[in-house]
Amino acid sequence: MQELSMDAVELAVKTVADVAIANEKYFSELDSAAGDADFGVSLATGFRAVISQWDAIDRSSIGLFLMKVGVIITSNVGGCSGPIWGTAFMRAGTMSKDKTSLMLTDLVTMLRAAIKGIMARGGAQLGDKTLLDALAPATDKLEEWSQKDTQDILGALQAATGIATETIESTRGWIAKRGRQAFTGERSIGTLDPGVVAVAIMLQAVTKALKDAYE
Amino acid sequence: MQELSMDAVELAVKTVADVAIANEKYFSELDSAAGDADFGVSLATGFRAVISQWDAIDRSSIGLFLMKVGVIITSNVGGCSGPIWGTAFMRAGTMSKDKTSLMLTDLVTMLRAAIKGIMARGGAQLGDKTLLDALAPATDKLEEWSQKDTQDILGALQAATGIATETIESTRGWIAKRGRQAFTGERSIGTLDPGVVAVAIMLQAVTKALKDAYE
Amino acid sequence: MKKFVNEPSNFVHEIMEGLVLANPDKLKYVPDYNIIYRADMPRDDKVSIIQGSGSGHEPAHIMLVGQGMLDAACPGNVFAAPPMEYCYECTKLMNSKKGVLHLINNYQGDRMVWDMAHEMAEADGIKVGVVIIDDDVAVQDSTHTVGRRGVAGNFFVIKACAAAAEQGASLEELVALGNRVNSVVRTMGVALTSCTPPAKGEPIFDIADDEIEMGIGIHGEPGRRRAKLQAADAIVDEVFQAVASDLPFKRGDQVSLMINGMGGTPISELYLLYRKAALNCKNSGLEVVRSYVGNYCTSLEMAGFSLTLIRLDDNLKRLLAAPAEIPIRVF
Amino acid sequence: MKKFVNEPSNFVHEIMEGLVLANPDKLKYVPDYNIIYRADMPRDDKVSIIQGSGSGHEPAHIMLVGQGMLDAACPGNVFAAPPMEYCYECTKLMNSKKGVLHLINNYQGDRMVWDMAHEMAEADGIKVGVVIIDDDVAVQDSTHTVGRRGVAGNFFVIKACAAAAEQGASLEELVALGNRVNSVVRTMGVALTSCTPPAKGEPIFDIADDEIEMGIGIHGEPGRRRAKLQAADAIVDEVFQAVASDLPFKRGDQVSLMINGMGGTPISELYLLYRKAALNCKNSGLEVVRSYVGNYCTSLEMAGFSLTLIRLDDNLKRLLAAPAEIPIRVF
Ligand SMILES: Nc1ncnc2c1ncn2[C@@H]1O[C@H](COP(=O)(O)OP(=O)(O)O)[C@@H](O)[C@H]1O
Ligand SMILES: Nc1ncnc2c1ncn2[C@@H]1O[C@H](COP(=O)(O)OP(=O)(O)O)[C@@H](O)[C@H]1O
Ligand SMILES: [Mg+2]
Ligand SMILES: [Mg+2]
Ligand SMILES: [Mg+2]
Ligand SMILES: [Mg+2]
Repeated sequence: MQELSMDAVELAVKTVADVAIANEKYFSELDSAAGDADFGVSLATGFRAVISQWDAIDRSSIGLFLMKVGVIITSNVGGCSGPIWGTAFMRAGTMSKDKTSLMLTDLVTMLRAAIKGIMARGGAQLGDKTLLDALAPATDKLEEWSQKDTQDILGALQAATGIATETIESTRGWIAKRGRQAFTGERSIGTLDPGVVAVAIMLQAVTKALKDAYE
Repeated sequence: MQELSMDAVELAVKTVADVAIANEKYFSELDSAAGDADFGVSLATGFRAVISQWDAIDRSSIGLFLMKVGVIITSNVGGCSGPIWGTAFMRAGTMSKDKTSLMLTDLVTMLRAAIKGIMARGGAQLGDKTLLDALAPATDKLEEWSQKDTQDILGALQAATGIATETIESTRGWIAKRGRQAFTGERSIGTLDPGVVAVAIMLQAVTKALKDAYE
Repeated sequence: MKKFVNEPSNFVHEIMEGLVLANPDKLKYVPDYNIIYRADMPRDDKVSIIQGSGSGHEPAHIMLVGQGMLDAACPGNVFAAPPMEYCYECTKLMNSKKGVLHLINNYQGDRMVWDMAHEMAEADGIKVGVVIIDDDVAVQDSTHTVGRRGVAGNFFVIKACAAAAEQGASLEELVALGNRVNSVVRTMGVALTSCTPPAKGEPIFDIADDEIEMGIGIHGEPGRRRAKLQAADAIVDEVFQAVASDLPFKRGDQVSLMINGMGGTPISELYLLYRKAALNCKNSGLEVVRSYVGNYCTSLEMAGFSLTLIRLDDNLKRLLAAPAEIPIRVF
Repeated sequence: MKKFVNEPSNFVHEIMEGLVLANPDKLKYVPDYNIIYRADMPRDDKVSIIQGSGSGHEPAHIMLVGQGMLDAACPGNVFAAPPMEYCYECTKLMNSKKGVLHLINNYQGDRMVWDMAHEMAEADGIKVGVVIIDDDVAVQDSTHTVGRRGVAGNFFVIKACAAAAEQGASLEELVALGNRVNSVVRTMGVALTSCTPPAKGEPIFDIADDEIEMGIGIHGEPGRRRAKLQAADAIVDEVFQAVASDLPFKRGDQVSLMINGMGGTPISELYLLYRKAALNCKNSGLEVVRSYVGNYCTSLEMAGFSLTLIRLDDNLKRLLAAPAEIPIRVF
């Protein structure tokens, strides 16, 4: 598979939403280890709003579709997650405004823009133990694959998922420097970052859904 | 033993005080089954005050001694217990104002006066599941013995203790009609009345103390 | 025991010390008799109004001492009426030519100690008036028992009598007013948890995670029955029904509605409960002209609430709206 | 979960409904954006003052809307900053020629949503001023993190700015004032228990019967360390020391002292804690000219307290004493 169609993007977003909604309790649970136990509720609220407006979302381009998803999230979710996830979708959308299909290189450009947007919005750096620490290495991996001749999106996603999944445990020993968990200082060491876990699980689910549909 | 001296009365009151103080937790525990868990604290507070003023209490007659004990309790204890126990000691004291020793018949007169005083103060009847339901049958038993020729105070006390002890369990199935437990209505059925238990344990202890000292 | 306490036997004294430290100009304190009183009272042109029940119901009654409310309070230990002597000394301290009004919550212990103090004060030539407060509909009244308890409705009796007293009412008028207020106020309470008296160190009763106590008093004594935990609205419905049908309150009545917290329930939940109670008032044709949401009469740190309705007339509305200033305040 | 709730997702809405039902003349409510606002605002001759953080801190912030305090509040879900749109709509609704002041508690989420709303409102031509509140000394500040949290000290920033706004201060003056108040206020909190967000249905953290959390925030997030439960006075000593040494407060300073309850601690215990804190002030040569004891900024039903000190000058004393009227009231 060398291109993602509008349908494929829809499937990916829908899968992300399903993961958020299905894991509401679990993600809040993770956030109660050193945070304030609302991450699951926030994500689920946002993606429930997306689903409830699903059919009405503009599909004239992938970018417009993603931007609208970002707006819905920003409008309905507070905490850190609303601005961060909203910004991410909006920035990714901006980079694909007039596209109706995506190559692997497009995907990389979009994710780079999302990462930059998140950093600008929330001031986090890599290593602060946030979802960036899953998203950034996964994007690196996609970029690596985009430089191959095959342009194999599913293969690249598979590889990105693997690296993101590894960050769940590899960031456990870090100290949180952003979000509510940062206030506990050293006590955040040894806990999983809920954002990292969410990104990894979403990547796993999206890869599987695309494989099931297109392979 | 046919007479109680001032020393014996002192020993009896001291023993009652010791029981109240030693059972502070237990008596409050009993009061938490259907009441407000303060009976032990109230009694212990009162008798601790008595003990702390012990040496200064007027001993020119048994009656004056008991009246002063009643005043100390009334001044230091609230709830139902302050007025009830204070009234009881004061009334018993009034009936023995100029006595320096007590016959069994004196004891009966004093206890009858105490019972009447408690009833006037708190409006309880026999059968309301209060300490009266231990005190009244015990007094009846003393009266029975006072009509014998022997005038055996220790024997009479022994018998009164026996009957009071039986009331602990025999009143368990009753419904409380006075004191905080009365508000729970039917739910007081099956619980022990703290006042009944206290009277019985105190009678046991007083009888033993007098036996140990004078037999 | 998860509480902020030092030596449990100092609990009540330390609270009173904190209270006077926080209100150095307005309140005075007599440690020997647990008396908190207004620094500017007594005055011979105003009836003095005093109260003393067990502690553990804060802000009732010591934190209700102030202009337009109580002139003095003399609490006993946690959940125990004060010793008679405290009541007597408090009456003497607040003696006024116009008289002293005893507002007594209807409990055996309170009744007895205030009775005794009353007798002694009258023997001293002090004019004493008495109002007994018994607003709790959870208790089945009978001629034989001591009758209904006085609970959160107490606030309205104090407020109305104190406002009238500031306006110069006589002792006889205040007794009549207090009795009238008491006759139109009804309350019932519910607990989610027990409370822990410091001297006991453990909860008074055990209760499962899915159980509540319906019809509780304010001393941690169990209620009239144990029930299953339900949605908040369903709990309000049951309590509202019991309270509203007791007077009974009638379509067209003007009322005040109070949701009183038991000490451990946050004000967020109290407003959530208020919402359903206010809707029920609307549906029953009761017009709420003044609302009260907060902790007025508590059971230590118990999680729970009580619902109070009081039927108002123009005079009562005026008295409830009169200015007052007490230690519990926001600013 | 032992709480008075219906459907957890309706928790915040039902509280707001209760609040406007209890204050029908004074407050209005926009359900779509969780906005509670003064019925008599905005006015072009007064800067509007608004705030919106997570819910679960009641009475902060919705119950602080009223004359002399906030003009509007737009809370998010429990412990989650409101969506950007709520902040933007609230700013537009309270638009005044003199400008709109955003009082923002220093949390990542709050900062981001208010930043975004600020940008959008300014694009619409609305004049916006910003004050960030960060009074919590329990958080070790660093240039890299978002910094200290805004906790109970928030009350003093609102009160001072709102009093000045009623007196006609300009937006620029209010920003300067708010920053100055924030610079002299310090807080630290302690928890005996965790709290239970309705949507989670379970306590956020487990804590043993003989443990406390020192240096907590107001979102049930763990504190800076777990400690053994001690006598109340010893706990006050540790908290007082951390707060007083931070500004630092100095011998001769005039201060206000606040003991703020976390939602589940009864006012009796708060006064017991106040007692020791006031004695410590005396010993340290700090003169307490105004005291605050009660629930100002809570964590749902958490048992705990925070201690706040603020250094006063004549202007601040005047502003704190200015009249104000909000839903949380006694009478
Ligand atoms: N500044 C930030 N930049 C990127 N991600 C962040 C930032 N702050 C928090 N996060 C991510 O968001 C997650 C927490 O989100 P959420 O619980 O909604 O926010 P809050 O901490 O305000 O309660 C964290 O696990 C982390 O991965
Ligand atoms: N009116 C009464 N007359 C006699 N005894 C009483 C009366 N009321 C209560 N008691 C006794 O006192 C005991 C409870 O005392 P206490 O706990 O001090 O009072 P309260 O019920 O006010 O908390 C009861 O167990 C009962 O035996
Ligand atoms: Mg969170
Ligand atoms: Mg009792
Ligand atoms: Mg009692
Ligand atoms: Mg949050």
